[in-house]
Amino acid sequence: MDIQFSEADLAFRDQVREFFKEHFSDELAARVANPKTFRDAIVEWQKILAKKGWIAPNWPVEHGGTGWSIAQEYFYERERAAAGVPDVVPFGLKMVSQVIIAFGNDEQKQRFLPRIYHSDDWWCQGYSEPGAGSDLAALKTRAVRDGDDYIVNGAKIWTTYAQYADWIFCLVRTGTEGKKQSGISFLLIDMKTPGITVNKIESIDNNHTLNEVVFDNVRVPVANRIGEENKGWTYAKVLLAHERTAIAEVARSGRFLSELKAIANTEVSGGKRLIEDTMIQQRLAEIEIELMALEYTELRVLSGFAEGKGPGPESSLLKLKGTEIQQAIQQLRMDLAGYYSGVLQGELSNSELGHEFGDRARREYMYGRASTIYGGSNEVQKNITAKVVLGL
Amino acid sequence: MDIQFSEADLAFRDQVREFFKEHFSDELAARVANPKTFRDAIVEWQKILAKKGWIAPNWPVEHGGTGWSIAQEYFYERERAAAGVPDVVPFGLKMVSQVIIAFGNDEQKQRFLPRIYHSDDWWCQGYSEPGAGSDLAALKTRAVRDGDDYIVNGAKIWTTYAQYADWIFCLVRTGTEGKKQSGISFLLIDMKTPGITVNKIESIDNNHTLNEVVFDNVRVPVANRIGEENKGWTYAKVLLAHERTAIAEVARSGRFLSELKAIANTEVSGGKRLIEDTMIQQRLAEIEIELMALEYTELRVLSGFAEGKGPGPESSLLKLKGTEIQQAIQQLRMDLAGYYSGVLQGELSNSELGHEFGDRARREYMYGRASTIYGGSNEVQKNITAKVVLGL
Amino acid sequence: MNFNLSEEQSMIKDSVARFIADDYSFEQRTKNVAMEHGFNPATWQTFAELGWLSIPFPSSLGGFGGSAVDTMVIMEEFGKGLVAEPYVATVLLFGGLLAHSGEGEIQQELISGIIDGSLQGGFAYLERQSRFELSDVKTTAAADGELYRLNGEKTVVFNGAAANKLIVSARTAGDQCDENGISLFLIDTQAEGVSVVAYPMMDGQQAANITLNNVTGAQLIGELHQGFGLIQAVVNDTMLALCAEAQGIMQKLTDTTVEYSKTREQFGTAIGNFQALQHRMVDMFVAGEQTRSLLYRAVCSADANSEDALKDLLALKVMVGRAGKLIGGEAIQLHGGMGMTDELDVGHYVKRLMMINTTFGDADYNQQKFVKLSTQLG
Amino acid sequence: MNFNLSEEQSMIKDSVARFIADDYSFEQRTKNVAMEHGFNPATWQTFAELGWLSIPFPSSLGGFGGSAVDTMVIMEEFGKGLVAEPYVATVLLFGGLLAHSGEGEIQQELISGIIDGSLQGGFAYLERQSRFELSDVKTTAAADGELYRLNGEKTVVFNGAAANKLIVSARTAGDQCDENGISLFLIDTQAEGVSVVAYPMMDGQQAANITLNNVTGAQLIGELHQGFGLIQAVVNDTMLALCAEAQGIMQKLTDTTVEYSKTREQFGTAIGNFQALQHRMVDMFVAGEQTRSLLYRAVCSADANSEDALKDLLALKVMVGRAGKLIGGEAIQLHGGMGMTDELDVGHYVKRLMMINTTFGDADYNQQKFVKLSTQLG
Repeated sequence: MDIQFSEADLAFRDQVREFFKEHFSDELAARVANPKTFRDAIVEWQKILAKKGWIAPNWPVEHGGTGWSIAQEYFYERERAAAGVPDVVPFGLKMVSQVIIAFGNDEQKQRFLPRIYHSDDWWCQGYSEPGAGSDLAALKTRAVRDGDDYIVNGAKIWTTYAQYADWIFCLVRTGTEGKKQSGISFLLIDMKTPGITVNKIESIDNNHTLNEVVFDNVRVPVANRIGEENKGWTYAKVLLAHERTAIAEVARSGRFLSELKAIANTEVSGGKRLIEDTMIQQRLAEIEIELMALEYTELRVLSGFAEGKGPGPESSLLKLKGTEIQQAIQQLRMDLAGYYSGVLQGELSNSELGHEFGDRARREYMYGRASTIYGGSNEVQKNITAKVVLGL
Repeated sequence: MDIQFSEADLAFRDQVREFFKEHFSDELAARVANPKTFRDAIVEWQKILAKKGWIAPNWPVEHGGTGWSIAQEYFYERERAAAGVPDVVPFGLKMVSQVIIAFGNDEQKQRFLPRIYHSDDWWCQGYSEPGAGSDLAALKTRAVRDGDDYIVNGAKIWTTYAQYADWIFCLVRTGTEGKKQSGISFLLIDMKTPGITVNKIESIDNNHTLNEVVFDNVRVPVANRIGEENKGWTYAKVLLAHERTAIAEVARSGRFLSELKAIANTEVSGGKRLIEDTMIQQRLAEIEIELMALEYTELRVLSGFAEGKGPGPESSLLKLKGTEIQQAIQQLRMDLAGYYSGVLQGELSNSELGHEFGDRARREYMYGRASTIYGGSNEVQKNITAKVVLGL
Repeated sequence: MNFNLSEEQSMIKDSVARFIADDYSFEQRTKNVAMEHGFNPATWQTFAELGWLSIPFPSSLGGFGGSAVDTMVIMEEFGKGLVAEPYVATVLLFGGLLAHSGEGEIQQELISGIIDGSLQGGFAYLERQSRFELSDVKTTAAADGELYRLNGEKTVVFNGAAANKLIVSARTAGDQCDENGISLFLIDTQAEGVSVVAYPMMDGQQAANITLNNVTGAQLIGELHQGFGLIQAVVNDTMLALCAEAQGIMQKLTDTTVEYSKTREQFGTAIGNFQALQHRMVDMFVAGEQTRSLLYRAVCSADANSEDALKDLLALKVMVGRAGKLIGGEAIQLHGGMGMTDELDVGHYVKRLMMINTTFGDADYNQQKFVKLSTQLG
Repeated sequence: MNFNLSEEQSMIKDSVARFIADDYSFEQRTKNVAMEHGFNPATWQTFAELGWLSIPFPSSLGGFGGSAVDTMVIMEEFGKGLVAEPYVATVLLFGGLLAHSGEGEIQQELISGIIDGSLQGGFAYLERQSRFELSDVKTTAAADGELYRLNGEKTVVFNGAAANKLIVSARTAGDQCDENGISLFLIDTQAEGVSVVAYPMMDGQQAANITLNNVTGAQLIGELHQGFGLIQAVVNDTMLALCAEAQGIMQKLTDTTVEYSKTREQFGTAIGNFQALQHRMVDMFVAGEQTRSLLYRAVCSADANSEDALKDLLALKVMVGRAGKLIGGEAIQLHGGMGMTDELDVGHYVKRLMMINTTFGDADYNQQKFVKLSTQLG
């Protein structure tokens, strides 16, 4: 048992740090952070990463993966978070691509993977439905065979960035017999197909991230189905465990915690810095201690992966604790912002408003409520853990 | 809406304060606090209260009740707690007596009530069984009719002070048809009847409070049954709500909190008083604020009683919050005692040990674990509240 | 000792509840909030007609002469209806400062304007560095004949853009954080040198940054240098009223969540049948009832002028913050994805609750003030 | 980077686990605790024979030369078995101080006595007023030829009655709470002027108050006035070992509770089927796993001599305290009435966990120390 890193690993760390410093400019960072310029900016950044060859670390090397060791992966994520570099949009690069690689046919791989790699297509995820949230397998969107096509009818909801998407990967019902998990197929659908409507959902952070996607007699070639008909649940399930692990956002929370310390070092109350307030100190410490633990929980998961184990009991734990920590950070940022946590800054500049982080605190806090709901709500994670891990 | 008290109420408060000061001596207090002398001392004190006429405030006046107003009852409890005067042992004076008064026949009233009033009989409660804890109605102790007697077989558990008891009131099964709540009868059993064995249970506070009471062909006259056969659950249920309210121990927690403040004012760490430690301050404040709220929750319950309402939704709440607050106080007393919280003082005097409150902290903490288990566990209270109050 | 409303109080309560049921649906409220200053002038006029704008003012100033209980009653119902109109800024803060400062001509005139609905006001007490410290005041006032000249910047002035008049705290003596040497001044928002940058807050209400650049004609309200006591008195009254509003919100959120859980089906049953969720909704209920108990405690001791009034109030404000976080968080969580949408009312109630937590200091801040009273330290 | 045990470590782990399964049932442990000094000398001798008493000592002193991971492995298993024998007092504290203080004749002799099981020791570091401050020392030492004369009172000296020798912290210079000016002295518990008042602790182990009345013949251990650094080093090592023990206890309590919930029936079903209880047992599991992660973090950084070693250790100790309260509290609660009885092992595990929380400062205390490292303040 040790956490020693090799010289090569440490050299890699420095290389990553240098790369981010050189290529992720403040100007680009600002465009990524602004909801209005986010789409183009993140694509621009992802193309830079693709050029570097770092866009899809976990893919097989033959498709462009990096073949990194666990230590390299760990350092990459840590440096990325420390530099404030955003994660890639996951739906293409981390989600549907995994399913295509594992279960798609050669034609599908050749058709979709390069465009995902180069961010030529923007993907979104069609899982949840109005009546099927935590109970995902209760989904009702129907796909009925008609020659070489399926005719799809139904609606997907909470679809992040559907307004930008070229493609959506969907779970649809193709059979009604047996358990509700059987009879589900995994389809890739071109968002430009006639019959698709995207309805904006304004969320409580006053941003437009979420959508409803309605399918009205949408024709989808059977060739766009991944794997076998009615086996889609099996393919999707693999993603869910990986999604749980990703949602933990351990490295990002580390960066955010540093930001909070910096804020507490600057903001004053009654002429004293907030960092001198014992209650603020203890709240920071409580978060930091949980996060220090979670960093090692994540390493334990990673080292389990390295030994060929799938996501074990620690992955639900990562989701549960990771999201709790995120929300504690969001709450503390709100509290540090005081009255300014309530401000909708709109077009006002920081200097016009007279404040720097209140609006962001509010946006992150409000949107952050979703983290314990999506990716399998935390209640569902506890049910799973009780059953699978504790045998209850 | 107001909390103004009349001059008469305030005069009553002073009278109560004076009475406790005069009659509850430090010497008596010490004997009550010592498990070895507790029994005789509490009986001695209860006889003083009986002489004063204050032993059974809630009984009907014709049986010796005081007929106090809500304000008088409130002040009596507050002054009692503030003076460190223990509550009466509830099993006779607050529990079985209520059932006898409400559902007993005249003969039973004349036979039992005066002896309860004067603490001539010590009572204990035979509800829980090894297989029926939170699921009280699942009890299995059988009473089979044999002429003018019942023959009782079975076992009761967690019976507080059974080792001192002259009488036990029991729920026993007399019928097996229908719902498990029907078929239960309420019996009064003389502990000297042949066939009764009391087995000591040493509890985690290293004291002897709890017992198992085993019934082996115990003959109980039918005349000792309260009310109708198979209707015992109805009678017992009335007690449960009152028990919940009593377990909250709001006034006692107020006194204990004052003790903690006094301790924190005296104990030092690194040459500074613990009361100057912000974390201790905040823990004290959190408890005090919850307790301030609960005092008014209790007043709301009392004023509901005064208007003829039974224990409403606030009574489960009293039990839930009351026990949480007690445990927070117990935990803090442990933490204030530091290393001494682990000491089993035994026969050592405070000066030999060099410490004053560690042993008590431990005893109260350990025994206090029971408060969220007995009287209907807090989980059961939440089930009840969800169903009855929230309609779930 | 009783916890019942008087007949008059029950009438106020019913009147507000009826207005909300009939004329203040969530859809209507959404329209009101979208109006120029974040509220509907016609609705405000209705408030005036129903007499609600007069409730806290003494009868000598033309008011209803209401007690803390009366204000509690109206605010709790406002909370349930998520009323966005600037009752707190105009009536409780601006009007409260006037009413507490005397009964002169200015007070008579302005308060009658408040009561008849023609005057909007606000209280500019925050500065960029002040956080929750009401005594941290850098804005200055200098005598200029009988009147004063103001310079400085005030931030997050609730109702600042709609207000015709503002009361501004300014330093007339002492150091930046001294309680002594703060005075209050009445200014006209149309006066030269006053510039206003308005913005919406997350609860739909509006606030503004107010820059004061050699603003002349400011009238002293209350005594010179002694404004802090006045501020404290009015802030405490208002804090109590906000807690009553929060109580209404918490009850509404708990009720809404319980009802939603009875209808939302997952895994073949209403989610309200899941025991883990039941226990959490019980925790919401318990937190709400504990807050209600402290609310009753604080209004009773306010009306009785008890020596514990401030301690009771601080305890209440702390619990409103803590219980509000629990109840607001669970309300969104148990609504699942629906809780994330701005179309549903739940998020809006939660945001108002969060704003109330922050106003006049959050739970942690007020707990530290409570500690000082409770332990007699410092 | 890996989190696997070496072959040697796995052997130690299996060896302790086998001993507990075969020879250290809860009944046997209860008997051991009832013996004169709260443990069984024969069991202690077995530990010696199995080589466990030598693990942390360097090979130059006849030890196994174990790492922090090795100690973790044995202590975690001791935790699972609730081993009451005074490994912490004799081997880790008394032996640790000796091993850290040099390799002279005294160290050679005493450590070989520890390793062969013939010597019991203890470390007298607490005084009535000291609470968790290791530098708060009033006991004095005065030179007396080459040796020293001690006066003072030490309290809660673990293993104090069984110990043949004690190391005592005493002030040789400076003020009462100064870190400088503390020195360590070896005394014989049979020496004149040493009086011992022994008592059991709630975890079954024993402690004693030791009064030192002109005790002569005390030998200086380490450097004069510089004892505090030695104390800190050994206390930190021991704290880490205690946290490993706590980890074993927490896992045992979680496992026991989960198993109990599968068999205990109420309302016609095993209580483990109630979702509210399932979620709470998941919380226990999560708390235990988070603690395990910090334990791995802290042992790795201890063995790597990382600059973060102290910060990692303090974080661990805080979490052991907090997670221990959660897990211990829930373990009793979910066992219901059974959890209240001393016949069941649950309460005993909980009490040991509580003792570990207190030892070397509780969660709140160590969090304040953590803050200083983490925020770089004071």
